[in-house]
Amino acid sequence: MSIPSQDNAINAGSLTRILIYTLLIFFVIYYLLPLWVMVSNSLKTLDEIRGGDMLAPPKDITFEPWRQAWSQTQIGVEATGLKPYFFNSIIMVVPAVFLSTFLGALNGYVMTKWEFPGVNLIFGLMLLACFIPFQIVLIPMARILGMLGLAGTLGGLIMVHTVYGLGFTTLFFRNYYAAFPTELVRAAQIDGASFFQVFWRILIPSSGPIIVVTIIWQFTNVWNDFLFGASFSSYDSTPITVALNNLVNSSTGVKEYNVHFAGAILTALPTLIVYIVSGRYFVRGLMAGAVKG
Amino acid sequence: MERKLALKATASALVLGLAASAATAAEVEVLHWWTAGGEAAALNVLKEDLESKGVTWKDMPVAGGSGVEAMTVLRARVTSGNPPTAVQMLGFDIKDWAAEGFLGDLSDVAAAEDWDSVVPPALQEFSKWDGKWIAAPVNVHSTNWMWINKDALDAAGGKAPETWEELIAVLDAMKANGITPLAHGGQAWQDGTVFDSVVLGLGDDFYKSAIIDQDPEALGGEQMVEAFKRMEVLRGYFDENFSGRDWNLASAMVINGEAGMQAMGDWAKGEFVKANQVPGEDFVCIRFPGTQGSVLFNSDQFAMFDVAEEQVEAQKMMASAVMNPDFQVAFNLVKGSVPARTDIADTEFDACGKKGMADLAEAAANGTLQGSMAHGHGASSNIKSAIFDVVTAHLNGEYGAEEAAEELAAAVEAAK
Amino acid sequence: MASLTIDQLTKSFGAVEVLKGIDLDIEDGGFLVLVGPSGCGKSTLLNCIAGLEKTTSGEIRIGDRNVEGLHPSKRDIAMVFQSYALYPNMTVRGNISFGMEIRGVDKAEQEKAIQEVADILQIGNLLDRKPSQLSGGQRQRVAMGRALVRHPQVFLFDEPLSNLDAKLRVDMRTEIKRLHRRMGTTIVYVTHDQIEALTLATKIAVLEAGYLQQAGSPDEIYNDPSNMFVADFMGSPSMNLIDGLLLERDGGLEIEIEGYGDTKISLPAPDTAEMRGFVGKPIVFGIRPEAMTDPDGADRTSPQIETRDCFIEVSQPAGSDTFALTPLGGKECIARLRADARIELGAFAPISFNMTKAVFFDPSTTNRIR
Amino acid sequence: MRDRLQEWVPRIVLAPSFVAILIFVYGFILYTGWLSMTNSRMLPNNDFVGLANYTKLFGLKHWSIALTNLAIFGTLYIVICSCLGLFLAILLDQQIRSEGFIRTVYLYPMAISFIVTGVAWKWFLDPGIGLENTMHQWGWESFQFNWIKDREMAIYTIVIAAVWQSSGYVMAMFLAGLRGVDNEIIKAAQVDGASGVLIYRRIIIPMMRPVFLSAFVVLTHLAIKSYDLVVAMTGGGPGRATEVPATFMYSYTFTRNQMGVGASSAIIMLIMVFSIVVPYLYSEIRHGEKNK
Repeated sequence: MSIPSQDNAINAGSLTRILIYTLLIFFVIYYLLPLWVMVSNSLKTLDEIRGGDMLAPPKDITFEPWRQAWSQTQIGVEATGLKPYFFNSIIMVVPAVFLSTFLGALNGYVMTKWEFPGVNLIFGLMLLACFIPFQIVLIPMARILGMLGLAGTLGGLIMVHTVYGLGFTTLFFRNYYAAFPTELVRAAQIDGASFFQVFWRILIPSSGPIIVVTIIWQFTNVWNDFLFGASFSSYDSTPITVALNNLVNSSTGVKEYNVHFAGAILTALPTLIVYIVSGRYFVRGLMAGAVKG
Repeated sequence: MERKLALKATASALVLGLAASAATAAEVEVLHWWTAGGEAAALNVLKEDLESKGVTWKDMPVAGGSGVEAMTVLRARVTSGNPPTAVQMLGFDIKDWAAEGFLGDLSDVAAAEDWDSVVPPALQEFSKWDGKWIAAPVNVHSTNWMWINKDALDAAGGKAPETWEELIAVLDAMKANGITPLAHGGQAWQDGTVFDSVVLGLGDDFYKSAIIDQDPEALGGEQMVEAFKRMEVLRGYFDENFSGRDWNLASAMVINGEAGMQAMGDWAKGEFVKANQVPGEDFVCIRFPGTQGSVLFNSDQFAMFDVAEEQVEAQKMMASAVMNPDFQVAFNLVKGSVPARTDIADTEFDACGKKGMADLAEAAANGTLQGSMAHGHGASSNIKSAIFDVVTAHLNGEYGAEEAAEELAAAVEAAK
Repeated sequence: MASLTIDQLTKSFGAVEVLKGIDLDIEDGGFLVLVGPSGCGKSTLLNCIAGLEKTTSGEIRIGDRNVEGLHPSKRDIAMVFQSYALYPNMTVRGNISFGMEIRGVDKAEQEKAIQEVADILQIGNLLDRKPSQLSGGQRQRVAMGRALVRHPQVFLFDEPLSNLDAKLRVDMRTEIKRLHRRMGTTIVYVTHDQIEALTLATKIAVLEAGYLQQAGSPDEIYNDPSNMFVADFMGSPSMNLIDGLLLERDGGLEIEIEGYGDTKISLPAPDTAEMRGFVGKPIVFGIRPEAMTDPDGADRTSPQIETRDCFIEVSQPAGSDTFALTPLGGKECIARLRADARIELGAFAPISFNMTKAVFFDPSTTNRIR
Repeated sequence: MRDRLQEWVPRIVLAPSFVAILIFVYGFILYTGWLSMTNSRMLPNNDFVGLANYTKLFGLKHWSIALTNLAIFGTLYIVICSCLGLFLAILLDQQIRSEGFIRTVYLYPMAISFIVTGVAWKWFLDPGIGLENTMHQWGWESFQFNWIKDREMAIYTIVIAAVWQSSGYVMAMFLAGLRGVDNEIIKAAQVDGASGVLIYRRIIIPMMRPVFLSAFVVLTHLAIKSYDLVVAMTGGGPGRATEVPATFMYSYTFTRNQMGVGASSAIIMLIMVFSIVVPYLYSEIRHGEKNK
């Protein structure tokens, strides 16, 4: 957890450095290309897209597709744009991310600081859960949600995302807390702190980096999920990915690519912002535990 | 069986519970995949009609793969005991759900409005189960159409082809003129759409025995080999980049003259109209050569699920509204399809629309109206998928014609 | 303040038994040091006392209260950890007051208590810093402050000085001793450093492999070890344990030891009934380096000084003393000479053995022969 | 009394997560296992047919194509992502100016769903409108890049896009690993006269072992869930050249009304995944035990 130092760099001649920069820039282009395609085409008119070069920048920049995608385009019977679905997603993602992160932290805490026989087996089982393909849980999950009376509700959707996020959040926190000095927990116990006081007062305040990693991971996964969103949401809780799919994948009808791309970027915006804003802490967080397997 | 009963029990218990909490408002929840653009706007007509009658419309659009995603969602909804009121469905899916016992009964509305006499029997095949009406048909799409760029056609002789041989002649001429003769998108359902037409071109009876009845001898026989050979011939007129292309991009190729023609259902018209093209002047619509007088159809219907007592009234109002001639006209004008009712005047429709309605009425009368396999009206979805597998594999060069016919017979047998 | 009694304590981790029936007590106000090599179970024992580990069987009493099953915070103890275990997210003040906060002590009283320990430990100027801004010694003081502020019946220290450099360690040792004087609280202190044990303790318990080897005052432990392990472990340089043969000669007992080359030396041995049982058998003769001196440096108050010529191989001047290595019983033995004793390397020199300090062990059991 | 309760608190805290996982993961796996031995078609039923679905499954050409594709895709994806991730991390670790910017650029694809980028990739790879077309317009007439239309090569385009999506994440993991390497070790090696390349090859990369393992877990997880990617880019085509087990399972379960076969394919897939992952997890957990 020490401050990252960058002294690993190998001293090299200027020729090598030019080569390094060339390679880095090449990959910058590789990673940015699809984004460029989306952004530039979202600013073109439909005619220009039909007629022209996909990689070329727009000739006359128009923001109309963005306006359309956000608030005007037809999604289902209503011409509301993506706006209402955007907020649906927010309402779903925030509690799901919070809950799964919180539970992951508690699990990690128990698994490293309050071990009891069988705890490693439980951890193994939870970790394996990361690898289950979501398609197979669809039907049984639907039944359980029905039995719980959560079918088609926001609560149901939040529960599903929380459950299937637990494997990774637990993994992250367990690895992080494994490196957290146990003596601190003991000291707090002697000070009279209870199980939860130790957790809140001692562990959580020191968990910043790993919380960032977990939130990024969970936020990305939950926000981008389509399968659960489509299957378990209802008319008033449809997440934005489902709406975007409705916009982009409608089988018949004219395809307004510029609106599609604008909608796609709008959909991706929150996750992009999360990455850009917390990118710095992300590597630090990974350093602090998540990469330790 | 027991399980299903239990499922239905939970389902109705839940619906009852939900209904109790919102007993005052009549509402319908509609699952469909008309999710964007004009067709979604057209559906809004229905919504507004119902809302004017005090029925709330809860919209559940799920796009993707002509209803594939929507059917997945439907399974989840039904399994969770929370089925939507009405679901957009195609042909055999309706039968499958009816067979599982999840659909409701519209017979009294149907009787009151005499649906039996205005809906063609070929459609009724899918709208009724066990003598009861279970679904309200919205439209009839016809899939054996050919869309031709007028300029390209003129350059290739000017006469619209009516037989296979004439078609080949025109395609050759277009090729000689330096354009892609046939625009096609290599997706399974598009391959299937062309295959449907080719099979139909070899005779209505052959289509019936091979596709509808799935007679192994027809599936693996001489004529099927011929059908696959024709597919190979057509394949020779595609451009190199056909695979994976969306159908509307293929239409665009015809619209801007890159390609000569496209074999596609009547929904393609929307693309032409949207590009300010006029039927007869800028483009020509004909039946797939060799299938004149026959119509392959698919029909979007709203299948009505077995919902709680309180919802039934609203459900019936919706069914009635769907069958309302005004809605049928308004919706189908946008969609490019023709009304499911045959008693509607064609005055508001354009040339292609009028032709479509006339063809439909004629085919219905002559018994040459058959369900399109590629669009779920020729065979149940497992058989459809099996046929797609072979057709697509063959079109992409995995099999020769003889081999493909054998495979087809075997695959259909395996999927049954 | 209270005494501490440990009765037949055992502790197992799964199938591994790490404490095997420990009986130990320390009187009220005493300073008990648990010492032993790493892995001997001393830290586990401390954790059991603290209640951080569950005991497998046996009893721990603080005062006359059986603390079995009690939560650490209810045992009326305080603990200072090897790594100090300062809460990194709290200031020094927060670290000290955390326990009081949990117990719901009111603000004014907390502040008073903080000031009090800050004065005692001279950390008043550090109260608003975070642990990461402190030096090792300062962290050590804060950790002690956090313990002091509780006014517990028993202080527990888990190798508190091992992370400090040599000079600081000596200073803090003095400081702890001073604190103990001043507070008079019972202390249990774990260390692997025998000098710490000898300087601080009123009672030392030497552990090895889960067994209590010996418990007693520093003087007893040092001068009267009950087995070869204790003799060897305590003291630096450690006691010379020399193989010899016990013989009866002229009615008295004598131990015969091989010296340099073919030479042998003999030293008188106490004539007790137990010793007589070993006549003619190998025996281990234990003598501390400071009891092997140059004749001028020998303890004149001792009634029994025996001087023998020993071969000096190496000498190591160490300021106040000079250590000389001489082969005895097949091993290099250390003699502690005066700094200005003149010795010649590679030659025989007279060495005086203070036989009142000599101890004898049975090599087969390693136990003391008295 | 309260102290006894305190002892149970950890178990009670862990219980909800454990129970949830037990039901929603392992319960569902068992349920799927049962389904795979029934004649379930559109909806689940209890019509027991033994192993018939498995026999059928392995008779399907589709399935063998899907398995072959997963093997190709999974191997290339995991290997390329790991190598590229490590390579980029090493480059970025050379005190690069504007490292923050470059890192974000490398990392952002992970943030975006394939429903979003699939279209862009599809366009980009399409010879008619994408890279090939652009190159032709720029005057490089002989340029050819039509893999996505080629039955032999299409699966590799999936790899390209998949690598694009996740290699940045792997890069971040390796970067974190590199930053964690003790400088003194590197200094010691430099004093020993080792060259830069040699230091990386012999000292630093071997120290990245735990990162390789973490990357392996994340990448395996992503490779199995490669459903969106394939659907968005090729829909399994051309023909069925890019069918993978995830798309196979989905189509048999939900669109072909052969839920029994779909379930059996899911079980086979799980067996394959678990047989790769379990030994690794086991060794990791055991390893962790020893280090305590």
